[in-house]
Amino acid sequence: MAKSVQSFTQKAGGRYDLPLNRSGNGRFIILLITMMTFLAVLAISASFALSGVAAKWSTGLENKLTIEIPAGETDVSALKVEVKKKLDSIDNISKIDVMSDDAIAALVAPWLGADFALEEVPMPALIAVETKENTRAFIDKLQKDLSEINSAIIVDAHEEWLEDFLRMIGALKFGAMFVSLVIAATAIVAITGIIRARMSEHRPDVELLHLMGASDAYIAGQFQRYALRLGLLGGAFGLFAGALGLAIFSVGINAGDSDLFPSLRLSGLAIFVLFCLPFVSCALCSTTAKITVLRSLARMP
Amino acid sequence: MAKSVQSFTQKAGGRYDLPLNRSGNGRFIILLITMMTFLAVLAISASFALSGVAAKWSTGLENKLTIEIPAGETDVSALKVEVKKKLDSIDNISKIDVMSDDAIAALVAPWLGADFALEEVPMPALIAVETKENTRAFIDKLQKDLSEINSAIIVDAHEEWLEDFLRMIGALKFGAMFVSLVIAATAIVAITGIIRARMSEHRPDVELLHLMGASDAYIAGQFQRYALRLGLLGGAFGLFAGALGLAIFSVGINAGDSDLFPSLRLSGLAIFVLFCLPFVSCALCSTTAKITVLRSLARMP
Amino acid sequence: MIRFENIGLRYGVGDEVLRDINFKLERGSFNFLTGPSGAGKTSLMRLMYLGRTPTRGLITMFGKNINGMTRSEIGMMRQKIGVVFQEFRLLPHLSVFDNVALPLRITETPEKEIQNNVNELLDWVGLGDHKDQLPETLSGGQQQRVAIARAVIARPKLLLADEPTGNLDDTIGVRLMNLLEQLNRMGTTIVVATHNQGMMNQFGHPRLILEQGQLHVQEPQTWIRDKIEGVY
Amino acid sequence: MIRFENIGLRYGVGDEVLRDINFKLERGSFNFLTGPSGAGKTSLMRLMYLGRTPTRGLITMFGKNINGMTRSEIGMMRQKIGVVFQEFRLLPHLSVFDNVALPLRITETPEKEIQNNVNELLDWVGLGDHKDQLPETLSGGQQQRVAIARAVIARPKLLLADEPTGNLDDTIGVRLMNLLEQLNRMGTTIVVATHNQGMMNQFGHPRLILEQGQLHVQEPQTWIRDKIEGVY
Ligand SMILES: Nc1ncnc2c1ncn2[C@@H]1O[C@H](COP(=O)(O)OP(=O)(O)OP(=O)(O)O)[C@@H](O)[C@H]1O
Ligand SMILES: Nc1ncnc2c1ncn2[C@@H]1O[C@H](COP(=O)(O)OP(=O)(O)OP(=O)(O)O)[C@@H](O)[C@H]1O
Ligand SMILES: [Mg+2]
Ligand SMILES: [Mg+2]
Repeated sequence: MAKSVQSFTQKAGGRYDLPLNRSGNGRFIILLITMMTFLAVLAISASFALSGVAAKWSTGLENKLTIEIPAGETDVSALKVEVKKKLDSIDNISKIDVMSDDAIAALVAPWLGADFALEEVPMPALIAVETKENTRAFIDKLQKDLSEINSAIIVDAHEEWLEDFLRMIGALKFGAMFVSLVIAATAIVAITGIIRARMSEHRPDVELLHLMGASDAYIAGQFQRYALRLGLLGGAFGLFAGALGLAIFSVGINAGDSDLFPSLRLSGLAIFVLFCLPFVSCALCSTTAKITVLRSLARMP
Repeated sequence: MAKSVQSFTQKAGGRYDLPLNRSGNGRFIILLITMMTFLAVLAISASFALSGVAAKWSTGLENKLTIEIPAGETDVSALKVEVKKKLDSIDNISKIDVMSDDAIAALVAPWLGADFALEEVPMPALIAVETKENTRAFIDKLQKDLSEINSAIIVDAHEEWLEDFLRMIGALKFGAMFVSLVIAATAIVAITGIIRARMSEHRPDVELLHLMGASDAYIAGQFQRYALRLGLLGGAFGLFAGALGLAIFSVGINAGDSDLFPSLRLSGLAIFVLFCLPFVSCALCSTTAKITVLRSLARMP
Repeated sequence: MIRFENIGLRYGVGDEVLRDINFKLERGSFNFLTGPSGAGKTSLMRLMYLGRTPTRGLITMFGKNINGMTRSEIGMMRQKIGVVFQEFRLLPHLSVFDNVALPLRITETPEKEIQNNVNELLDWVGLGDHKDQLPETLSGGQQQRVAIARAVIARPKLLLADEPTGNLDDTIGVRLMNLLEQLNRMGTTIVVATHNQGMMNQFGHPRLILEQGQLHVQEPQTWIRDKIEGVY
Repeated sequence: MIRFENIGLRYGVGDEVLRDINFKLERGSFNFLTGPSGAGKTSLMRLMYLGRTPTRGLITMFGKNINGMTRSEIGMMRQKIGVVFQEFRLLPHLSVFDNVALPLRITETPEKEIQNNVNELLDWVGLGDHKDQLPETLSGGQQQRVAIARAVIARPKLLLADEPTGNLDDTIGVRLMNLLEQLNRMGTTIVVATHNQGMMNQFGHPRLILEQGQLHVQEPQTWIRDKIEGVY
C-alpha cells in the first residue's frame, strides 16, 4: 500500500510530528532561497570585481603624473635637472622617469614627419612621475612649487576623466553592495514570512503538541531541522547556479582580455565569502525558525 | 464589541468569504513584492543607464576617426585635397573636418615651445572624420584606400581602449538585464508559491464553497482580488522605494557632473518601463492566483 | 428525487466501501440513514451531495442523470442541496452570522433579506447572542447548530444531515429535529444520518440501514411496532 | 487529585463562562460532567488540562498549586494527563498509528514498546485495518476512536474525555466506556463530559452538572434510584 510505504520512508529518515517535510511548499522555499543566493552571489562578485577594476585603474594610472617643460624656453636641460632635484626631495614621489630625447622624438615625430631634422628643433622635456598618493592638494602644491622654478612648467594629472571613471566604478560598487544588502534583507523577510506562515498553518498542531507536554525545544527542534535543511539546500544550489552564471559571464567579458579591464577573476577573500553563503543561509533559516516558534510557544499558557 | 466592529468593517470594504484579508501573511507578501520591485527598479535603471553611457561614448568617440598626413612628405596640402576628395566619395562618412594649420599649430605648440617659428616647420595635416558606422572592416578598408594615395597616411581609430570599455559596459548591461530577469523569475516563483500556500491553507474552505455550489469564477475572484491588491501595493511601494534609491544614488554619482559619464537621468522609455512595474506585478499576482485556484478547483468533482 | 442504481464506491485502491447500492427516495420524503461506525453513511451522503463520483453505477438526482451534467449545472444543483457535515466544516474566519449567510450570498440574495432571515434563524437555534463570534470560540454544540442553520437557511430542496445531534443534549436535539420536520412539511426531502436510536424511535420515518457496504431499507411499520413495544 | 476553589473563567471581555466553581476530585474517581450545550463543560476541561489559566481562583492538581509551577513542570504534568478533545484534534498529516504513538514518542519510549502497545490498542478499538490511513480518510467514529486511543495509550494518571462517544453507535460506545472503567480500576482518575443520558445511567458514577456557569455535584445515590426506576 502506498500509504504504508510513505509512512515507512518517513520513519526511516528522521521523524517529524509535523508535516513539514511533506508539502510541496518545501520545494518552493528551496527554489526561493536558491534564487536569492544566486542574486547574492552575483551582487557580491560584482562588488568584488568592481573593487578590482578600481584598484587596477587607480594604481595603473591614478598615481601617475607627467611634468612638461615646454621647448622654446631658454634652457630646457638646465630646467630638467633643477626640476628633477626638486622632485627627488619630495617624499610622496616614488618614481621619477626623465624621458630621453629619443623617446620624446618618437612621441613628436608623427606630428612633424619622420624625416624632420629633430636635432634642429628644440625639444621639450617630459618627466613621468609616480606618486604614492595622488591627492588634489598634492598636485596643486607640486604645480606651485614647479611654477616657482619656471612658470611654463605644466603638471599633467590625467585626472579629469579618470576621476569620473573611478567615481562611476565607485558608484557601481556601492550599488552592488547595496543590492547585496537588499537581497539579504529580502531573504530574511521571505524566510521569516514563510516560517511564520508554516507556523500559523500548523498552529493547531503545535498547540496540541504543547498540550501533550512536549517541551519547547522538542517542538522548535522540528521546525529548526526543517529550516536548516531548506537553507542548506537552497544556499548550495544558489551558490552552484551563481558560480555557473559567473563562469558564463566572465567568459563573455574576457573574450578579448585586456589590461585596462581586468578579468572577473575573484580574489581568495571573495571566493571565501561566496562559499560562506550556504552556511549563512542555513544559519539564517534555522535561527529564524527557532525564534519564530519559541516566540509563538511563549504565548501559549 | 471588538468582534462586531471587525465584522462590520469587513462588510464595508469588499466582502471575502475566505480570510485572505485578515492574516498577517498579507503584509509579508506586500513587503516581499516591494523588495522585489525595488530590486527590479534598480536593475532596470542600471541597464538603461548603462545603455546611455555606452551610447554616449559610442557616438561621442566611437564614430570618430582621425586621419594624419605626416609632415616631411613632399606635398602635404596636395595630399590633403586628394584625401578629402576620396573621403567625400565614401558614403559611410557623415562629416569631414580638415583641421586648419592654426589648430594644428596649437596642438603641436606645447611640444615645441610657443615661440617656435611655426612657419618654418612643415606642418602635418589632420582630418577629423565622423562615420555613420564604425566597423573594423570599414577602418581597414579606409586605411588601405588611403595608403594607395600615400603610404604614410595613418587612420587613427581611437579604438583599442574604447572597445575594451564598451565591452565592459556591454557586459554590465547584459548583467543588469539578466539580473532583472532573475528577479522577475524569483518574484514569479515567490508569488506563485505564496498563492499556492494560501490555497492549500484554505483548501478545505475552497472545497466547501465549491460544494455549496459557488461558481469557479466566484471562488477564484476572491483570490484574484486579494492578489491584485497585494501586487499593486507591493509594486507601488517598491517603485517608490526604488525611485528614492535612484535619487540618492544619482545625487552621489552626479556630484561632479561630467560629459564622459552621463548622469543617471533616465530616458522617457526607461521611466515608462519603471512606471509599468506595479501593473506588471499586479497582473503577475492576479493571473498566478487565478490560474492556481482554477487548476485546484478543476481537480474537485 | 434521488435514485441510486448499482452504485459502488471505493477510495483509492482499497476495497469497495459501498457495494451495489440500489434505492430511490421520493420527493418530500424523510429518511434516517443508520449503521455502525465506518459502515459508509458519510460516504453515501458524499455521493448524494455530489462531493464524489461513484466508481460505478448510475445516480439520478432531481430527475437528471448526473453523469451528463456540465460543471455549471452541477453547481446549480448543489445550490439546491443543504448539507450538515459530520465535522461541521464552518469557515473558521467568518463570524457565525456570515457562516450562516453564506449560501444566500453565493446565490446573491439581497443583503436586507439576508439580515432578516439569518437573524431570525439564529435566534431560533439559540445563538442570537453569539452572532459575531468566530466558530472556534463556540462550544461543540453551538458549532453544530450553526452548521444546521447554514444547511437550512436557503430552504434547500434536499437536506442531508450527517449526525446532526451528536454534540447536542436531548432537549435541543429534539427542537432541531422539529425544525427539520417543519422543513419537510414544506416540501424539502430530508436524509438524516444518525446513531441515535432514541431519536429514530421518537420520529417515525423509514430507515436506510447500511451494513458492510450494503443497504437495507426498513419501512416504518417495522419500527412502529418497535416503538409501541419500546421505550417511548 | 484536582481541587478547584472559587474558580472563574471569562474569554476576552465577555461575561464569565464559569463562576465560583468549587469541587474536589479524589484520586481514582470516575466522574461524569454534564449540562446543556454551551454550559461550559469543555471550558472546565480546558482548565483541568492546563490549556487555559482561570481568570480567578485557585487550582490544585496532583497536590500542587498550578500558579507556582515553572514551564517545564507544567510540561511534565501535562504528560500525565490524557485528553480526548471534543473535536478530536488528530494531527492531519500523521497516520493513525503515528497519531496514537505520539504521547509515547514525546516521552521517548523505546520504539519496540511503542509498536507493541499501539498495535494492540488499535486492534482493540477496531482500527487494526486502518493503521496507515490518514485521519481525514477515516469515518467520524473511527477518528473518535483514534482520539480515545491516543488519550489512553500512555496510561495517564488523569483522563479527560469530552463527549467521547458522540459519533459512535451504542455497541462500540459501551465497549469504549468499558475500556475507561478498566483504566479507572488501574488507578486513573477519569472525567467524562457527555450529553448521553443512557450512558450515564448505565455506568453508575457521580455527575458534575454544569448549569449557567455553576457546578452542582450529584452523588450516585440519586441516580441509582433513577436507574432502578428507569429504563436500563
Ligand atoms: N477519503 C477517504 N479515503 C479512504 N478511505 C475512506 C475515506 N473516507 C472514508 N473512508 C473509509 O470508508 C469507510 C466508510 O467511511 P464513512 O465515513 O462513510 O463511514 P460512516 O458510516 O460515516 O461512519 P461514522 O458513523 O463513524 O461516521 C471507512 O472505513 C473509512 O475508513
Ligand atoms: N475561545 C472562546 N472564546 C470565547 N468564548 C468561548 C470560547 N470558548 C467557549 N466560549 C463560550 O463559552 C461558553 C461555554 O463553552 P463550552 O465549550 O465550555 O461549552 P460546552 O459545555 O462544552 O458545550 P457543548 O456541550 O456544546 O460542547 C459558550 O457560550 C461559548 O460560546
Ligand atoms: Mg460518518
Ligand atoms: Mg464542549
